[in-house]
Amino acid sequence: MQQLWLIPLFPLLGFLLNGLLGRRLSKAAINAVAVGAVLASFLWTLKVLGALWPLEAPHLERYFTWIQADQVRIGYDLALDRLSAVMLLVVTGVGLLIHIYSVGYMAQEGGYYRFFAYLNLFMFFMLTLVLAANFLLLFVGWEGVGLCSYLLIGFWFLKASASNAANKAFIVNRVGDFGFSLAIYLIFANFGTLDFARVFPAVSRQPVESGWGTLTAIGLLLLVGATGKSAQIPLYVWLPDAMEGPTPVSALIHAATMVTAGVYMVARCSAIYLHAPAALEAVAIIGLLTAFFAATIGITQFDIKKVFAYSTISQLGYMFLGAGVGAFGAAIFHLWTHAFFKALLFLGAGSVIHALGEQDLRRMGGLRGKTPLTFWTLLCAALSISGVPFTAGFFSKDEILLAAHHHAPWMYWLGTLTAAMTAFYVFRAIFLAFFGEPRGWRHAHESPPVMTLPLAALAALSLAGGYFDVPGFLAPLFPAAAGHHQAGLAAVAAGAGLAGIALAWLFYVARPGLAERTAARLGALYRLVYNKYFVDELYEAALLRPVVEGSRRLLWHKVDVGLIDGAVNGVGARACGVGGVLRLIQSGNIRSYAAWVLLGSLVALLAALAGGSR
Amino acid sequence: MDGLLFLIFAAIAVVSGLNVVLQRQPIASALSLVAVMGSLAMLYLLLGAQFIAAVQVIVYAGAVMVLFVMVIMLLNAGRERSAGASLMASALGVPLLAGLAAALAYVMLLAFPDPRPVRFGEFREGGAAQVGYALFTRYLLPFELTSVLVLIAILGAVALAWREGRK
Amino acid sequence: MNLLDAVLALPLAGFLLLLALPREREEALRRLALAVALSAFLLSLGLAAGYRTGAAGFQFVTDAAWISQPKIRYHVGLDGLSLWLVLLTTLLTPVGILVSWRAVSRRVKEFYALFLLLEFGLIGVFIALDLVLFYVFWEVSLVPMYFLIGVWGHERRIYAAVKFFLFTMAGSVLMLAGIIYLYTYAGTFDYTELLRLESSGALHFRPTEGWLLFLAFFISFAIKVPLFPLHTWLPDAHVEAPTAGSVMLASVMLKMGCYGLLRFSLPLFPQAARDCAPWIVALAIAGIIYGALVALVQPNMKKLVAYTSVSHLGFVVLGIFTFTPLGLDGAVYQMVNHGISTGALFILVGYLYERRHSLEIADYGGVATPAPNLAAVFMITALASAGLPTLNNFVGEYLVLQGAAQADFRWAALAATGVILAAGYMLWLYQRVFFGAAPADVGRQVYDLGRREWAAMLPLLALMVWLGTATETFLPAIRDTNARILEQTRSNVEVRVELRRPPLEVAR
Amino acid sequence: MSAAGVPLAWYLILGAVLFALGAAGFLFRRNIITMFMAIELMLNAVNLTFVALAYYLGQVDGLVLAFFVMVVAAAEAAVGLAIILTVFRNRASLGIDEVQSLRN
Amino acid sequence: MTAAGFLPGGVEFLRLLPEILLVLAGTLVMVLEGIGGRRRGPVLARLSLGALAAALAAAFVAHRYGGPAFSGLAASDGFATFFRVVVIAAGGLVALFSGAYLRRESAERGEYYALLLYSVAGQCLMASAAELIVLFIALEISSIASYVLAGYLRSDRRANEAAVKYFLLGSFATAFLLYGVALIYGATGSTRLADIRQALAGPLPPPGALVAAAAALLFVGFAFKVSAAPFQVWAPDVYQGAPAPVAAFLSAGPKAAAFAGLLRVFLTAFEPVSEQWEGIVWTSALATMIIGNFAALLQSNIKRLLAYSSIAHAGYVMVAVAAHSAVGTAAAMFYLAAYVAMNVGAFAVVSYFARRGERYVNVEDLAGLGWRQPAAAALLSLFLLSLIGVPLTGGFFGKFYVFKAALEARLVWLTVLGLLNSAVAAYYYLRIIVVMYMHEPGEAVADLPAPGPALKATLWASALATLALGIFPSRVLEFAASAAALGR
Repeated sequence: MQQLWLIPLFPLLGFLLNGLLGRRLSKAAINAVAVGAVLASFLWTLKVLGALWPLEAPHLERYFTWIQADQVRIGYDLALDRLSAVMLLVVTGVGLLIHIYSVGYMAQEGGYYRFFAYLNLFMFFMLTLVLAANFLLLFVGWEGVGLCSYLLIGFWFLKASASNAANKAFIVNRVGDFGFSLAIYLIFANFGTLDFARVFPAVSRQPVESGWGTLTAIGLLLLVGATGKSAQIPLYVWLPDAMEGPTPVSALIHAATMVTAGVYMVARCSAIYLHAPAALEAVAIIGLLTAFFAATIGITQFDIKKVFAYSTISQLGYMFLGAGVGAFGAAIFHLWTHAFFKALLFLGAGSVIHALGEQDLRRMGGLRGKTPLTFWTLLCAALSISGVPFTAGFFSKDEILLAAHHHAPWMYWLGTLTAAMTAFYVFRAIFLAFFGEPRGWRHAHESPPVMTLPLAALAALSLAGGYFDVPGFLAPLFPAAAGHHQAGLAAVAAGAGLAGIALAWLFYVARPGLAERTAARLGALYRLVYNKYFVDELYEAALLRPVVEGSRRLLWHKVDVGLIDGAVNGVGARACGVGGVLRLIQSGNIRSYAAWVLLGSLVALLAALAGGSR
Repeated sequence: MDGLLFLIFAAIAVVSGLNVVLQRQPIASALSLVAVMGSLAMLYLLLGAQFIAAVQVIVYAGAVMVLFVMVIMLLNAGRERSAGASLMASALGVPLLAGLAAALAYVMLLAFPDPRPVRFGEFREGGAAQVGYALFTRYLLPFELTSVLVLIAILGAVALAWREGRK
Repeated sequence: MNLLDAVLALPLAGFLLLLALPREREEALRRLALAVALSAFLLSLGLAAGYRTGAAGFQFVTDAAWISQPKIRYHVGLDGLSLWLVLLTTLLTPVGILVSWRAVSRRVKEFYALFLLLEFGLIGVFIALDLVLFYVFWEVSLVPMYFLIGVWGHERRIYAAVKFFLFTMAGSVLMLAGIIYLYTYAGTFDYTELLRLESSGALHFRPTEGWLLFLAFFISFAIKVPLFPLHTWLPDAHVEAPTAGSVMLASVMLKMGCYGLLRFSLPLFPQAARDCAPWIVALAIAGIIYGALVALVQPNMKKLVAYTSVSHLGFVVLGIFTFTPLGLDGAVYQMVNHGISTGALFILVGYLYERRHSLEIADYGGVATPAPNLAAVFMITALASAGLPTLNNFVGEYLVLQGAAQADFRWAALAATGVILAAGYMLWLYQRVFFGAAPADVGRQVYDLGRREWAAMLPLLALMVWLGTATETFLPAIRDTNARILEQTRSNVEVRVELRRPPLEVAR
Repeated sequence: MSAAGVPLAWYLILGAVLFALGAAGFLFRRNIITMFMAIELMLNAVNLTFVALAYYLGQVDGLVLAFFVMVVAAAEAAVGLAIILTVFRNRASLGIDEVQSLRN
Repeated sequence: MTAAGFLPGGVEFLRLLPEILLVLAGTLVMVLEGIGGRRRGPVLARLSLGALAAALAAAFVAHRYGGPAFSGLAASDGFATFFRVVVIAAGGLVALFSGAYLRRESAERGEYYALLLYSVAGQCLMASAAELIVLFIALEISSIASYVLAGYLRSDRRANEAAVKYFLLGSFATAFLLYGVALIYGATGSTRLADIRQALAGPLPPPGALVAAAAALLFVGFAFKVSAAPFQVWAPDVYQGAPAPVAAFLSAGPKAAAFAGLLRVFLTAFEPVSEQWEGIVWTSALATMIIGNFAALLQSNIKRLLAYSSIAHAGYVMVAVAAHSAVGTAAAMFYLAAYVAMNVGAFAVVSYFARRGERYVNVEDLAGLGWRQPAAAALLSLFLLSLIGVPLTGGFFGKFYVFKAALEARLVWLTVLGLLNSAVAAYYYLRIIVVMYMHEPGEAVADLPAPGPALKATLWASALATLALGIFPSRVLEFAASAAALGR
């Protein structure tokens, strides 16, 4: 027993402490509790890993039964294998840094204790998700992180936009969870268990499904869940809006950890996908499309956080592509590196926003001198995400693209193009923010060290993080990603990244104004992309409004009030009507009464003569 | 002979019965009712029920009808005015009555097909002696009850007709 | 006179006692009512403690002669099905009394008297083991609720009360006919006796007869549940009822219907039940989705919650008619869950009403600012009823849907959409009431939770978490009772569609 | 004196006819007293039936019954007329159609 | 044969003791009325109450010495005892709360009580009659007395009208009854129920048409008295016009007694030819329930409403008759007992509430009664709930037993329709409760004096009976069941 349960427990305690007593605690105390909790679970994680190293076989710990479904036990069971180990490090490590950063970032905010309570709660659920040893517990974490993301996106609940974004996030995720839960039911119905340790062996004993089959169905349903949590087509729409939340939240939840849960889940279920090629293909295609599509939008955005949000979507697409082409190790590898540079990007952006109180790139510019530390760290992240050789991003992206090429060359090419665009829009953001002349801001100041230190740490990781060979580490879990190293392809990909950077330089530093002209020239196309292909509007018109209006006009007014109640009241009215008719008998006139008596007796007489008529 | 008598008195009975119904003048109805009763008394005789026939004339035609006539006079009930009408009665009345009469008559024919004529004097139990004996033996209870009944009738009549003014 | 009789008798005694007391001493009346309700609750805890899971048959049984011919007996007992419902009742009664402490200011005596009478009837319904006795309690519980709605309700209370009474009455007379007709067959009203006859095959109806009997019971239960499309009395009743009334109505009374289905419809008419199952499931699923969609667009908080009940109880009925162990367990568990979380919702809505004197969502907004605790509690409750894992409803819904998936995957697929919508209406409601900037008058009128209000809510919150995480406290009793019920439904029924065994069953 | 009489059924049919006539009077007359007399007519018809049946059965009982009917009729007459009297006092009319204030 | 064989022995007088007592008491009251001075009303009231109590006791004595009386024209058996108790109790309750009403109308005179006692005597006799002509005369005694009672307030136009309608239609229906007696006499040569039964069951049965016609006509006569459709027409007008206590009386005693007669005649004499009349009863039962309940839905006058309700209840009892079985008879008996208790109670409240000249007889006038006179309102609610058929009240078990009997006779549809009817009925009874508790007090309750002791006694007595029959019905039902085996 390694007491894995302590890892999620610390943040939970942090949550309870801050959540229940927070209002009475001092800022310092709150910080101590929140950061301390995460630090504790980080350290405990290291301790456990140290103890279990090299973690050849998964380490399972059963605690107690949660739900006994008929004969099947669904327990609070935690498991640790190399996959979850990687995730643990990301979550606790990056989480720790971001907690520290937040201390500075949120210093001036109201509801301080609430923020950290939520953040801890998130850590708890995220760690549960990662350590869960069965699907239902995984689902608990899955929903839990969704809840925290909801709470944190809506942290500034006085702003309508914030609470809207929060609702959107939760509900869209629910759509994904719908698929996920169905998958769970299907798994249970077919394998009679939800324990990973029992399901996956059972699966791998199945023949590979050529066409449509249960495993494929499960795979696709899981994918639906994944697209929700990891913001893939068609359910990505919530993530850009999620930027309403405080920036550390965007960094932790909507870049580094939660949104990668989908990728983690797909990787976790690799056994299923490998036996359902159709589903796996779907993963790849959705990933690739998302990557490309989001990148195009990223190019046109001006809100710095929105840019990075679309970039996140795009990068997650990369990971799905990786997983989809069978390179699960590469996907997780990219998850790993992405966690560093994307967290860094956001935190950097946060630092900029903190400095200016401004998110619009068009009103920044020339910050390089004012906030040098932020600038340099951001630059590292940008280089890494652009896949500039020997940065972390380079290695992970390279792995994926190679696997993609081996799977289907066109995927490689499209991926590469995306890489170029990625480099372009990231550096576009960098140049717009830090180069050129100040556009509209008076004074800016560098962030306090409590914020810059995490930046530095992350910068180091996003440069060097690639030298930890995640794929190799995960090799025992996944079949070796096919395709040996091809320098050519790698070079092309790297070139694409550099080209993107160069282009960005041309547009936003060398020839300012060229961007506007190009945009003008592109006209309709540009407007289409700038408006995110009107997808939100489409959903609004095609799904939301019909449901709401339909429910109000048709179901409530017509069916409920009109039809059903109408029928009921109709019966009532009819009864009274009958009563009204019957009252007419009572005319008060004796002779008509006599006529009734006569009528009755005659009828009775005849009936009796007829010999009893029933 | 008594067949003829039957026909005559039956005819009288029916005609004056009709008259009871048709007259708009209560007093006229009353008198024709007396006629009905008289003829019925004759038919009772034909059936050998002397005692009943006597009572019919004395009590019924005599006492009861006199009471009626007296009240009619007392309240000088004139020709009835037709205020309002009962659709029910006027519409259904005739067919209903016809139906009733027909049904009952049919039952009688069905139940008593025996063609043997009724002969005067065949039935000798109808004398006062026999009736009286039955009354005071087998039918003692109802006979006693009738006394209560009459008592109630008197009481009721008093209770209703009494005028406070006369106290 | 065992513990169970005591639990039943206590409220009745309290009722009579209250009637005897003078109406002027209102505080004393309240205290007395609370005391009675609490002691009943404590006694009922004894039931939970003394209940032996796995022991066959009913426990705490009393079987005393009542009426000689036809033999109608005072026969009461407890099993895993009734146990938690009884506790639910005894728990929510004191809660309801606390909630009405200030809310009910006029005709206090009558209110609390009727409230205890209601508890008496409800407990009786759940423990009666004689069909006539059951019917008696069924109707007895109807009357006080009718008065609670009609006298202490809001504007359209009379319409609502009468509608409520007539709907239930229309159903229950059919049930009465069914009960008597059954008697003309079996020659007994005794439930256990009937079960014995049924499983020994002594009760064989002609098909149509079986169906009609089943329907006679089913309709009255379906109205009470309420099953779509017989639900329209519910929104009116809820909107007009006083808070405590809504709580008892939603949390306990609606369970009477579900309870009846499990207790009578399934075991006594297994064949007909199985034959009708697809249709009933269709209605249940329709109710789940329909209720959720209509709830989505309600401008009135109570109505919204009422429609969510329609949706949630659809899950219960669905679970029952999957004829799978999971489905039944989930259904029973969901009864309790719904009792807790929806009851809590009504209480919270009641709190809001006491502050703002409006149930219209439009009259609120930004409440979170002046009343953070209220907001937090409401959030937890809303999440519970939206089926968030680690909170109670999730477990029930999971089991129900899992059971449905075992019976027919399409059922689960359709029903699960209700879970999405649940998040929709709950969060949307929450956003409109609590988020945003508080209008001036809201800020002025709305204050945070008081001590008594906390006292009423805390046990419910605790239970939400408890039911959501430590299910093994409650499930075992439910499980083996349901196992028996299912056993009963299999007895001499040729099961047309045997449950689909996993086609890929590998883990042998 | 022994000429062929008529079958018993004729007496009974006569009774039926008179009964119907009485009913007719009750139905068509508008004067309360006349209506009452119509009832008396019906009772007479019944009596005729009783007597005829007594003859048919050769029992005296039928006659006794007829006798009781008469007594009852007399009693009814007394009360009935008293009631009519009160009505007349309050309404100064015997028109039955005026007596329908009680109605829906 | 000598007269000696016919002279009744002492025990035979015992068997008719209740009737005898009542008649004597009635006469005594009448005489005292003549001689007594002022303030004699209450005295006479107490006297008649005492007489009724004595008669109640006498009923049990008569039961103790059960057996035929007066050459088998009457019989004191369990059936008779049951109904004697019911009608005497009904009369007692009415006599109990009439006083206040009559004093208010300044019309408390001996005649009232005398007539009441006579009427009750007649009803008792109806229950014990074993021969048609006795039954007929008993019926007349009860009826004529009640005609007069209906018009007792002679200066009141509504009362007059009620009386004249009741009287004319009553005697009209009586004529049919008599005709029926005549026919069955002609068919079987006897008017004794036992003989008739033998003749009908015997080897050479009389002409079917004649028997059928007789059954039909007799049914008409009784159906009129119990106000079963389509002969219910008189009831609403008469109940509305008659003084409230009298209306209460009419809805209770005569109805119960008429049912006693109906049951006795049809389940002893005509049992052998049941197939010839059960259809009629079935139809009439259904029609009665429907007309009663549905017509009541729209009533605003509470007396009229209760009249329709009493019609509907006649329908329920008729269902039990349609079952024509011992169980059905027992059910009908029980139902009538419960019905009398709750209905008299309800009318008692009405008569208390109506005030002088029956100013307040509309449902709306009761507004707020629940909070001005809680006790009275609560008891009225109890009676109404019992009329609806809510458990733990006599009304519930009444319905329960009736429909149980019906189902055992496989009258499924009649049962279902009947039960649905009772659901409809709930509506108009609830309306009264709604007005009492859920409407704000109106001017009608403003100056309402508290109920007097006599009224209180009546209400509590009826309430206790209603509850007793609803909670511990066994004893009564067992008795009814043992008494129900008619003609066997």
